[in-house]
Amino acid sequence: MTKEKTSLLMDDGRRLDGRELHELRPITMQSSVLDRADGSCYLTWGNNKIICAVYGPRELHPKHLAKPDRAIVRVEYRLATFSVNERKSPAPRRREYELSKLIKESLDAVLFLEKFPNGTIDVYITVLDADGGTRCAALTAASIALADAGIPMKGFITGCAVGKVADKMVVDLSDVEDKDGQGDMPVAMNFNTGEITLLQCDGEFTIEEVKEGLSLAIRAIGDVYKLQREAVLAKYTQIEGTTNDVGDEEE
Amino acid sequence: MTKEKTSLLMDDGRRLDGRELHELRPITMQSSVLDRADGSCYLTWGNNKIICAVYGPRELHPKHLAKPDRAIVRVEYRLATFSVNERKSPAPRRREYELSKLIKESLDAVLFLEKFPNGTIDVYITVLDADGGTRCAALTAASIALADAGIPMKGFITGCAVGKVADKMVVDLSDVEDKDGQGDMPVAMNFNTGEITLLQCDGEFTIEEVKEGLSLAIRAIGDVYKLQREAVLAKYTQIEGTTNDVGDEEE
Amino acid sequence: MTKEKTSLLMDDGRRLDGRELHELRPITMQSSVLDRADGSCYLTWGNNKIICAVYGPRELHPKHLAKPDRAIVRVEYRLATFSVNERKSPAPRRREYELSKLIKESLDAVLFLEKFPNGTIDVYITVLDADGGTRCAALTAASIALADAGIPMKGFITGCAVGKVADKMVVDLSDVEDKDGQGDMPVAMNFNTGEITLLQCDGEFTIEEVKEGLSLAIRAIGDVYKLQREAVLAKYTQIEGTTNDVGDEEE
Amino acid sequence: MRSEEIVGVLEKQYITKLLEKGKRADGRKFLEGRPVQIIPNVIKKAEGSAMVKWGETVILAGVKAQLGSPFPDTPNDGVITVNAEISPISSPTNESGPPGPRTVELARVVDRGIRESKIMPMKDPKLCVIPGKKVWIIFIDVYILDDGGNLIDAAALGAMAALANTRLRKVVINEDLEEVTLLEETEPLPRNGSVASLTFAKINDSIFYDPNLLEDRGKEARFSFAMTDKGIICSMQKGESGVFTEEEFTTILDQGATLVAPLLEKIEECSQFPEMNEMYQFDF
Amino acid sequence: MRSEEIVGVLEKQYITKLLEKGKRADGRKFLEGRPVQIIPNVIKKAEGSAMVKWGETVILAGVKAQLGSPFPDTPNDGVITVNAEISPISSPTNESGPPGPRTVELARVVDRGIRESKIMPMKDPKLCVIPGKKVWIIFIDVYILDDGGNLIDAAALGAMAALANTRLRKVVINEDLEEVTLLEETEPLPRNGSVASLTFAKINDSIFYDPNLLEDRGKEARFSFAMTDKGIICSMQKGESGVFTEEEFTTILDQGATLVAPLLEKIEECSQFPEMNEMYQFDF
Amino acid sequence: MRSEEIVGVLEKQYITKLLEKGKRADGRKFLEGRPVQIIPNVIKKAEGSAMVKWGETVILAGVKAQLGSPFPDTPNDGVITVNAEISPISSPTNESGPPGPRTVELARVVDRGIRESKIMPMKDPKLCVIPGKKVWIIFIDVYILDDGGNLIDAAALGAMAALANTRLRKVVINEDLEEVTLLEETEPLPRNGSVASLTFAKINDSIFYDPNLLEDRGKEARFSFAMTDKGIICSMQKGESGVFTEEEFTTILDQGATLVAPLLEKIEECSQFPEMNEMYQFDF
Repeated sequence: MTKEKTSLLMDDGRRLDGRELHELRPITMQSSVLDRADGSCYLTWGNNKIICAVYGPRELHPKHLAKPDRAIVRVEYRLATFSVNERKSPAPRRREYELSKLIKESLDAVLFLEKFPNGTIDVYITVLDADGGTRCAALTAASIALADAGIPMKGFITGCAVGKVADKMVVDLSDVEDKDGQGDMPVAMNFNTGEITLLQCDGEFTIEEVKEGLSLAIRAIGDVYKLQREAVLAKYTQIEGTTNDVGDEEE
Repeated sequence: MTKEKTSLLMDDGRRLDGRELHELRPITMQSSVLDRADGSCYLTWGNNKIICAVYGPRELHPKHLAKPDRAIVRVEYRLATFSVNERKSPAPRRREYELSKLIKESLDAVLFLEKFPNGTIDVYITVLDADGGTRCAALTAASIALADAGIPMKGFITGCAVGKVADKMVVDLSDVEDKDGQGDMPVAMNFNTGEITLLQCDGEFTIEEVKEGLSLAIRAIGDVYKLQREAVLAKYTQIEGTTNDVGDEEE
Repeated sequence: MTKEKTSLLMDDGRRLDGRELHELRPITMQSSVLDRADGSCYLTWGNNKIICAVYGPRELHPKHLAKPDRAIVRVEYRLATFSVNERKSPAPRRREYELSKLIKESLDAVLFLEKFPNGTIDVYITVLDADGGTRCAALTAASIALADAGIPMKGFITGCAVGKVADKMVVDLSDVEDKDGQGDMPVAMNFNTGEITLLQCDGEFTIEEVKEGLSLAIRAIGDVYKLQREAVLAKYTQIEGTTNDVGDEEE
Repeated sequence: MRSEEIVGVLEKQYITKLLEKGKRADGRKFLEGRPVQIIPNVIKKAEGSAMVKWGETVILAGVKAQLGSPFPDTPNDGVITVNAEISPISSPTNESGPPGPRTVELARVVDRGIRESKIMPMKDPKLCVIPGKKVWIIFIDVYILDDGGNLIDAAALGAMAALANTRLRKVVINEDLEEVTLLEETEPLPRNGSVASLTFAKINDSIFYDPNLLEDRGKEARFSFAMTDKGIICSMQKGESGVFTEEEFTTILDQGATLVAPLLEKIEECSQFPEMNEMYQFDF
Repeated sequence: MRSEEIVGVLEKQYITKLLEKGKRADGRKFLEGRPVQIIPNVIKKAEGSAMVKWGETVILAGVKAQLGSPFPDTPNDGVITVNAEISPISSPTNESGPPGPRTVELARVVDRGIRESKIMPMKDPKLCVIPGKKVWIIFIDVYILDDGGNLIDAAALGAMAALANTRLRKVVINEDLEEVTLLEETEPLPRNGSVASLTFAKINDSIFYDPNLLEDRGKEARFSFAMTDKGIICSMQKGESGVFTEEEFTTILDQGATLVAPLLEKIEECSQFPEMNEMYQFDF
Repeated sequence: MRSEEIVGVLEKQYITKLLEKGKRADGRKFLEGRPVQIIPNVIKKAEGSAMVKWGETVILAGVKAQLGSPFPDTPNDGVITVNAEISPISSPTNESGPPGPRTVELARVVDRGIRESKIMPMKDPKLCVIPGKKVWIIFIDVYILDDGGNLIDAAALGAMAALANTRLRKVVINEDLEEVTLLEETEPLPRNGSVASLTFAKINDSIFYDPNLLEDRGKEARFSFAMTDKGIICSMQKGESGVFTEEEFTTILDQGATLVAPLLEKIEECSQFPEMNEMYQFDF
């Protein structure tokens, strides 16, 4: 235990990849990367690489699954077979089913589903390369893809994990920190409203550490949110430049 | 073989658990043990523990499976993963499919299915702890749960296995007697009418032994049937005591 | 490699089973071998034994799969568990899915599907004993079974594989030649029109060898086609003999 | 040849009427079986095989053997497993896909008949090659090719006949007692005796042997049992939603010895003709 | 007893109205849990077991253990795995079949609560018998028998209670250090401390502990966390489409220590009564 | 970006009309392929990888390697296996779930192209580490990310390019010749040459190379073949319900050498740039 705690921080107090305790990894986001999907996003977050496609709102088949008063959201979060250390079988595992459910529930919170009775909004996420924090990155990418598809939203869902390493709360765990550290705590929220849509943890935390982690996560999410806004605005700016027919209805 | 034959009977001619050759194990039956189910039964039979829930008659989905002239009966007999010596995988095995089919066919024989066109009666049985004779115990419990759900029946199905141990026909095999003995013969019937709805065997029997076994089984079933009637009447008596509004329409 | 090349040909230039390079194995075909199926064929080809049943045109369920302007063709090509060297699991493997798709596409080419809107023609093929060239044999049998079912066709699909053994192009590879040889090239076609409906290969061929193989295959297919016609005509002749009510509308 | 129809109400009434008069639609007596033909050893790639034509029913059984580990709770026993496939080839109403309850029951009834008869000496060194480590796994697969009624008896007969002509490769146990070498030479699968299945159906109050397809679909109840050449009953299975009385069962059982004899005889004939045979060349 | 109905709009309005007045439909206070009973050691064939009646919810947890190979990346650790089944027995709306997302989440939340609490000393020689070769695989299976709301806390309590009375067979390691012999004698599963789960639901702006069935179906959001006897939070799970604020989470977490104490006490009681008990004999 | 529509009758008529005039909808000549870009080594967790943008089609191929047992019938050979996923990400009409016939065919055609080309020296000690006991299992997984037509050629190119930059960890064989130790250091996967796939489509009587999405959906027949750098044809696959004549096939095959050259060149470039690359940063 002692060995673990110290080995993940260097003598200068920095993390193994050179980051400060509260420093995010580099993040890039690109929307409209796919021609066939209604909306899409390619996001890199450290060594994570995530692609997300959105279809809809569209008619739901089979029809008996449809809701007469609103659209449903279907989410598939998958790990590519080669995205992890040991090759994963192509069949989804329990972890992928659980995260698909949690991502779906988070997205539910910002979608105007009642505007699309009997419809479905389908969100397909594939983690192409995994390096810790994939569910938060996936949610961040999914929001951009939903915006890219022109689906009206109350706000974006933005995620960022915090965790505990060498008895310290740190921001945005890498794969190694997640595996060898003392705990992982993914958080996702609508940053503008302060509504938290996802909160999990595993590991060992005191109540005070959880509170500190939550506060750190919210601050980091604020930073990620800025990038997210830029990525979506970039597309509109580009379109404006080309078509000259859109105003600034986007906040 | 000789070793087996003798080792299952003690010097005084009794069986390893102290029973006489034709003696049943202790049986308890309790109906209405579940709040959500329309009818239910918890039954113990030696070390067997079985729970059964009944739903219906209710509408059948998908509708193309429904019969316009009668209800169908669907039965799921399952072994809990921890009910057997080696942990069973949660996915049902061939044995569970076969017994579900046979239990369904037995129950068909006493239900007024034509009273509920397009409907389904669903019987879910889980063996929580298994100790030989589970299919007979399951049928016995299912009849009580069906009565508990208020579903009209021509009679009860009551089961009891017999078998061959040390060249003798004995009643109600335990798990050990089933495994190390010479043969198992489960029987189930509507005791009042003498209609036999289930008869199987595996092992080695002469025709005379089968006939003797059948006769022994019917006698034992008579004893189990008495307990079954009491269990169902107990509920009615209880209701009478509380609500005072039911006559003695039950047999 | 050198060892392989020579060991599959004997000193007299013949193949291990005594055949000449361009010689087919013995083939027998028998239609109407099954009572329940609308059409059927039992075909032996060397040690291959194949049975095929055809049902239809019949209504397709579930209906949303039906095409309003034509029938669809469904093909299941399966290997019996005991038809191969190592016992095959009963669940179909990827090879069986691929060949089912290719056989279906070949049959599509000769069926008047637009005559049977909303319908389905179901072709079930089981390889009971496998000895190389099963897909070609299966297509040959399926055509006879379709004719046996009275389904109107533009022509027959007839198949025959060629391959490369000891640097020579040979006709109709056996299992051993397929496994230890240098390449396999299955071909199927409507011989009368020259339309090739199936062409695959694996192994190592020069372009000239492929061309030579194609030419050899077409010649061999011509021979198989004669047998196929006879097998179908045999049935009609038989019927004529018995019922005396059919003319010679069959070519 | 035309499309198969499910036995409808009218057809069942017709059969029932006949049975009340003591007659069967195909003219058989109540205890009369249909003609049965076995063609042994028809599959070259199988270690043993048999095609059975039982009335209008056609089945094909094949045996494959491979060396493997014994089950942990029976380390000194070879392994046998029976699998059935009611192929969509056999009838317009039989669908493809994973085995349904009917197929599972068929496989398990055939399996129990053979397993419980003890005719396969599982502890024989020919089956249990290195105790606890290497045993023969015997796969018996039965394909229903034409569903003409009474699948259980036909499948059981095919499985037994396939075993009767099965040959295993001889093995040499390596010095370390851990591995074995397979030789090309084969020897017959060891076997002590034989077993066959007898199935009765009940419609209204008529009970008869060997239901054909119409009778099979119209039946209210079914009773099958397997009997060995020693007259031992090693498996019974009552099926379907109808019922039998105690007397009906005992009456049926008393027919066993007479009816099983010709079937057991046919099986023994099979083991005498191990050369490769041709199927689908026979006619009644 | 009558058929279960899905909580409709009216029912949800009713609950919501009450909650706005600070009341719950069953009269409980917002931080009041329902009565909880544990009956330990009820399954003879299991190495450990417990039935939990938590309000109207009934669950049964059983532990089976078998020797097997460790995972390649943790060769010196025993293995633990939690599986859940929301049985169709438990409610008319719960269907049978492969586990759906709700069942998977339940199993994984219970699994993480136990695994991350580190109360199971996986490297203990009693669990890791021969490092790299033979370790105990501990299967915890939880069956939901009556779905009366708050399945997570009930399932987590049952799983923990079953572990508390689990006994493993003693083993002797053979001379070659490759194989082990199982003895008949048993000893308790090693364990360092205990853990329990606490679940809160949110409807409108009301947050309350231990939702009953109506509250469970009407809830907009759920928050569960697992706390050990050392006051450590080892697992959290926010669920459903509703949201919480940061303040709401911290307020909930501050209730943890008080609410978890009686649950942990009950678990310890279980480990003191290892003789076989009878289930379904209790009443509140 | 808007929802994809299935090519309708009108669209097919439009394409057909153009083809009759010798023109293609995107202005290409009949034997002209679309622009192709390969970005090698994009996945850090993979042993080798490549993203391919082929016209509007985007695929990602990754290679994972693990030590395992060889197949019993090829004890001295490493193992290679190709798997494909036509992800629902790639098109509104591609559904998730177990692989359908189209996906299975794609995977098997790519697999055969590589396997039969013999460019992977399976018996090389670098792949067959301890004959009969430990060999490298090479998994090639291809994900279709954007379905813009001609998936076979794009997938085959990605698979080959991923192999070209794959590096395996070096191994040390332990003294007992039974186990191996993996080192951190890596070395290139052994490889003898290269192979690429060429696909032609047929609409009416027009045959053309590299169908785009509209042409792919409107095509009546498809013919793909794989050709090595030695000019050897190692795999052919005719697909769909349309037909070809013998002459059409020979005409197509004669185009092989010319068309395959630029693809093989691109693959070799990939193996020269093993450092990690960034995908989705390119534009035509």
